[in-house]
Amino acid sequence: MTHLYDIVKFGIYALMAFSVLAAILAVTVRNLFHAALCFAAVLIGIAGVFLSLHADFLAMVQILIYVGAVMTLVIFAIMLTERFGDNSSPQNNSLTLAAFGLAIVSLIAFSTISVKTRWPIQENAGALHLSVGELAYALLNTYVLPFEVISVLLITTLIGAVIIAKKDRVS
Amino acid sequence: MKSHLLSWIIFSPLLVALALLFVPRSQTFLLKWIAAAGTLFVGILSLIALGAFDPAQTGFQLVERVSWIPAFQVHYFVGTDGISFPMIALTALISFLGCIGSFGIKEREKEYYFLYLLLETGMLGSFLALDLFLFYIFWEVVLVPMYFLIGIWGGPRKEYAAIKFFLYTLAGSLFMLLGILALYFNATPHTFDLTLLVQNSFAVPLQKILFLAFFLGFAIKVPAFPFHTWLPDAHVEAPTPISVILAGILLKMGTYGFFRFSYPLFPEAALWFRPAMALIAVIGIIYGGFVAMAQTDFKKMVAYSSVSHMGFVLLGLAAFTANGFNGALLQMFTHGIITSALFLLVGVLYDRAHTRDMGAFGGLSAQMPVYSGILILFSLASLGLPGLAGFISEFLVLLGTYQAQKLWAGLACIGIILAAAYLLMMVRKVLLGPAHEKWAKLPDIHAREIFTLAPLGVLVILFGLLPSLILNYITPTAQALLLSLGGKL
Amino acid sequence: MTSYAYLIPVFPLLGFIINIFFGKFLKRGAAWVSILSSLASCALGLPAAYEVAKTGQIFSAHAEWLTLGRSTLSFGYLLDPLAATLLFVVTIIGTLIQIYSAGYMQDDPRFSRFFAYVSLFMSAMLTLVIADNYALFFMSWEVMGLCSYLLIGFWFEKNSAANAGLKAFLTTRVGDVGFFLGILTLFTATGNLNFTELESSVHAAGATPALALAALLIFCGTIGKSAQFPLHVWLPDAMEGPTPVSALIHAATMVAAGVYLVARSFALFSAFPSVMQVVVLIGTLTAFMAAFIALSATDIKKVLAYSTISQLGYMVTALGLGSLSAGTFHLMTHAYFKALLFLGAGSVIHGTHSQDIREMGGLLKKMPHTAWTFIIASLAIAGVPPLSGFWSKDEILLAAFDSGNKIVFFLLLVIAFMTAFYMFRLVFLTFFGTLRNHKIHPHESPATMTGPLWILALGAILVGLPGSPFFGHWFSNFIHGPVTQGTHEIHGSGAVHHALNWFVVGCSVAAGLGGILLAAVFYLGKLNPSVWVMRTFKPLYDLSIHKLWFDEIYSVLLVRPFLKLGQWLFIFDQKAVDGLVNAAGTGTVKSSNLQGWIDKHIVDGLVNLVGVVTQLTSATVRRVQTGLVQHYLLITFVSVILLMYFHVKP
Amino acid sequence: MIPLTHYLIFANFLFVIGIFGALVRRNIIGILIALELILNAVNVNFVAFSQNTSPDPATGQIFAFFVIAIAAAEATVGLAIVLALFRVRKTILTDEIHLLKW
Repeated sequence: MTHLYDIVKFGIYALMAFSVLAAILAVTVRNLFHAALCFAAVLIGIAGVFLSLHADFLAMVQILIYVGAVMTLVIFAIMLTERFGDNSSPQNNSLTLAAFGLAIVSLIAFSTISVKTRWPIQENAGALHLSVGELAYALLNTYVLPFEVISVLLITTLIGAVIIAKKDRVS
Repeated sequence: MKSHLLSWIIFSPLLVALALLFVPRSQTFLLKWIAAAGTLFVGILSLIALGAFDPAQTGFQLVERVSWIPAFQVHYFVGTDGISFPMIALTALISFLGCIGSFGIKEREKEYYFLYLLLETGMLGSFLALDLFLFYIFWEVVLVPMYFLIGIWGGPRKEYAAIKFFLYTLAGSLFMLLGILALYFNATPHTFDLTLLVQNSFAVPLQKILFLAFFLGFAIKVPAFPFHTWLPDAHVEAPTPISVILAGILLKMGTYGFFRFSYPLFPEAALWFRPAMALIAVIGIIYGGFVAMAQTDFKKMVAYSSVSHMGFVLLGLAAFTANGFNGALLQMFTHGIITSALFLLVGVLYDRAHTRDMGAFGGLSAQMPVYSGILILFSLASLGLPGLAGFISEFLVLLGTYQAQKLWAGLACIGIILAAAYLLMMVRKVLLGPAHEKWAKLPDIHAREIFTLAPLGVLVILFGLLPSLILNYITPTAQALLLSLGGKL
Repeated sequence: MTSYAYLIPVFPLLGFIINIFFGKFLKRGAAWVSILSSLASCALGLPAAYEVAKTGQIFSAHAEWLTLGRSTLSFGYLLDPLAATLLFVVTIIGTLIQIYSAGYMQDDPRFSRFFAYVSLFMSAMLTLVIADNYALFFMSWEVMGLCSYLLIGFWFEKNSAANAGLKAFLTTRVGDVGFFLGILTLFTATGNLNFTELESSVHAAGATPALALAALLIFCGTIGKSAQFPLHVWLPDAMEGPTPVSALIHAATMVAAGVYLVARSFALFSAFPSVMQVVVLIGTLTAFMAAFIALSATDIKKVLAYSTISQLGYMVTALGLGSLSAGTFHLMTHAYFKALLFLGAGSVIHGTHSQDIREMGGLLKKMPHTAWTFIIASLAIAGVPPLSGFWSKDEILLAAFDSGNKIVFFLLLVIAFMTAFYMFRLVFLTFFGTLRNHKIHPHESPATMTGPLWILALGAILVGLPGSPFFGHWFSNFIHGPVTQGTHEIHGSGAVHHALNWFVVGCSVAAGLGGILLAAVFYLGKLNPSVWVMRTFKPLYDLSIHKLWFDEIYSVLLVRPFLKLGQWLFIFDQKAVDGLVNAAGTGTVKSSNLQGWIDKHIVDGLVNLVGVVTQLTSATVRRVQTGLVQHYLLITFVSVILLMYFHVKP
Repeated sequence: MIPLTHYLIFANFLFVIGIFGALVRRNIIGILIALELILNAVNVNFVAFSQNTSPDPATGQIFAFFVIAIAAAEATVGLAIVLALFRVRKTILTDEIHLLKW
């Protein structure tokens, strides 16, 4: 069992590394289309991480919504603005160096905080299994108000996006 | 629906107004008919309320009372009685007819009908609110749509008229707000609830000050003599249906305020200010009549005639007799009907000829026989011909006044003669005399316009012949009010 | 029959409704609708009147109409001898005149509207006649006034007609307001408006000043409606209306309603001798003045109009003298012969298309029916026995004689003389001699017009008889029977008298015949002294021809000042009242401008100093605003990191 | 299992990369992708904390759901804006869109 356990553990770490790598590619690659594909890879990786946290349903949602819907949108947008998709002008601006420094500094800072802080870990941490039914119950009872607000938000978004993106009749 | 009937009445125009927002502005047909259906719905609701209303009972009926802002004892408190009920019926009727009359409006219909319905909610709310805070809110809600309705769809000097109307009435209502706040802090316990406030008896000097504060708010709305100058401007510049609403309903909010708030809350002060009220009323009656006589503009003449006729309401108030109160309340109703009709008629003529100068017309009776018949009918009603509604109310007011103070009644009678003079001079100039060739092609009044006028005509004749139909609703409350003020029947 | 009396005014009302809404489709049938409706009223009204006359009873019933505090106003009908008399007059004359109108108005484009108005008038007049209280009386009184207004201005294309209607309505309105106040006074004083209880309530209240005031104010109504001095000016102008209207409304019925009002309120009036004196004064003055003006009038209808005013003054005088029967009797006889006179005049106008008697002459041969009936009526009004006018006039003179007031008696005699004179001046100028304007081609009117003339002529001859000694003064007994039972007669003159006073009869006949004779001398013979008279009494003649300058005086003293006052007040309204409002507005703006100046130059000076410093600073600092989102993001993020650092560090 | 800290560090990486991307990308779509990365990092944190420190594992997951929903909304509107912008300005490069500068 130990063996299997280690393999799984290793797999998870590999997934994390893969995700981080893909993320780095997603923000550095010149071709935007490739960047989008890398981002999709990151999302799938994160879905795997969710699985490792026993959040099966969330992982499914992650893949369905993010990879399925949001990514499609992004790729469509890239195609519609084709001219800038893969041109030869630099994809990065003059802030690169400053941003890189800032990134390193904050990474160190956050990681230090993460490590140094004493988290109030639960007894049964990492072994909490949550059925979809329980999740649904929580969503439609305790959190029903935010849930509804979110639905209103989505409707609004839908209408708003249509109105913003449609061709202006006057001009 | 029965249990929240009054709330339905107040807010259904608002709901329809919100629904209008989802109708594309190009669908003018839909916009018009939805608005008309909305106002008609209020009319139907008020008919239902008529069934639920018990005229013999004097207290508030169909009451709804819900705590609204508990920290300040503000309640959503509505109810009706014999004072407000006729006004609700009037508002529902005039709003519906005005809405039909608005079909001629050709620009920015969506905003127009939205504001129109909002206005109706404000007016209905003002007549039904029994919590002073709520009342004040509805009172102010009326101002805003009115401002835009005059300012956007009005005549050449619409901006001036709209701003004048708005600032003038707002200034008045600010005093009223101060009065309301003073009432709140002087009442024990602190409350805005009218029924509770009435149980307080305030010190007489305080009553006098508060009466004055409320008086400014209400008298400007009426409008009583020195505060009336916004009226001709607003009327002349406003589009026809808005003039109708203004004269038919808005003015009554002022006198209604006296009946509902000033008198019950400050009985001693009301008695003390009685001569002053009567003076203002009599001056208004005579002065309005004289100035109306000098007008060449048809609409302005009707506007000044309102000043004169509303003077009778104030006179009835000042009389402090059952007949006076009865007459004043009835006059509010009949004047609403008659003047609305007159404004609609002015609009009919203006739509065709594009002028309101009475001197420019003449002999229209020959080619517009139906129009002139209707115009003569309402002119006669306005000048108080017996058998028509205007007479009964003036008769009651003058009878009540005569019982209280003969001189006032005698002076007010001059107003009756003047009314006959300016109205018949108008008929003479517009309808009679040799026909002008210029107007030879004017078509007679058409079906939609007749439709807006016919119910008013029927009511004018009906209430003229059988006044008890409406007096049965008014009298018990008017008598109860008089008794509660310490008067005798 | 009597229990259906309330239906009497309903038929003409139905006629009105049918004609006003469907008149367009009925065309000539409109006349039938009106005539049939008033025939129906006749059929109900005459038997009812007969019932009253036969039994001497009073029939009345009422229903509650309006509750006023503790008292109640009710609507109902009251059939007593007075009402029966008026019913007899109004239904018959009204029907005849409508038949006549069908011929007279034949070619009018607004034929149906005319009959609609007439029907409405009939309805109102009949309501007034049988009304049992002041409220209903006043309502129908005003509706009558409305019909009068509409019918005077019936040919509204003529400016004069339109103006006459306005004048009529406004003038009577002045009187009506007095009447209205009178009703209020009476109601406040006695709490009762019913005619049947009037007497008892007046007795109960006693002769208080309030009641005297009520009587005077009610009399104002009479002054307006019956065209008494000083509100008589509208009636001559009212002749602008179609002639049948003049006959019906402005001669026979409506104007007599004022007299009827006094008769109805007789219990109230007779309680106050001083009020009665006012009534006599006004009546006599009016009668004399109008007769004086009629002497010189040249318009055939104007002569008749002034004659009407004069005769109404006669009736009012009679009532003022305390003789209810004489006044009412004259009202009845006058209605017949004056309607006849007007219809005759209408026939003349119809036949000649002219109204100026100076253009006419010799019509006797061309229009025999018209001429003979006209002459009969003129004899009646002149008081030639045994025609109806003689009996009624004689009773009035007798009442004056019995009252002991010699001046009034003398004046009434003079008026009788003048009446005979001007009427026969009219007759002689119109029907005798030769035609003076040869452009006129007179012809006799159709039978629908001459028929009613003869029926009315019969009436003018006969209706006087019930009041004559041959029938034992039946009429006066009838009137006095139930109404004033137990009342004290003021001067005793109204009391039943069974003997003729031959002195009075002699005076009366002499005055009448004298007037006719003088007119014959002036206008029949070749000798024409009228020019001489005109020259000799020029001031008097001028006074008469200018109608005593009443219209001019009213115009200068009342109408124009009122209109001017209106205009002044309007200017005042705009300049002063509204000016104040606008001044408040501009004042606010002005003061804000001043504050604005101070603000700009003083307060702002300091601020500007600060501003300059700020500007310099910001000029450098604003460089941060690059407009690039990512720069802002960077700064934000760095700030967050720093914040966290400082927050976490301790 | 894997300790909480590791998940946090993983999330930190994603977050910092996202920040970096948002700062350096010239293309607005690139920035949007970077922002999505940041949101995902937050999601990882939510789920990890909820699994390890909260008595109720549902809360964190539900918040993650909400974040996903909002992220979707944000992406939709953002991309719509990009399209509109592109139509009007013919560019989606941030350094060419700087009307709001001094």
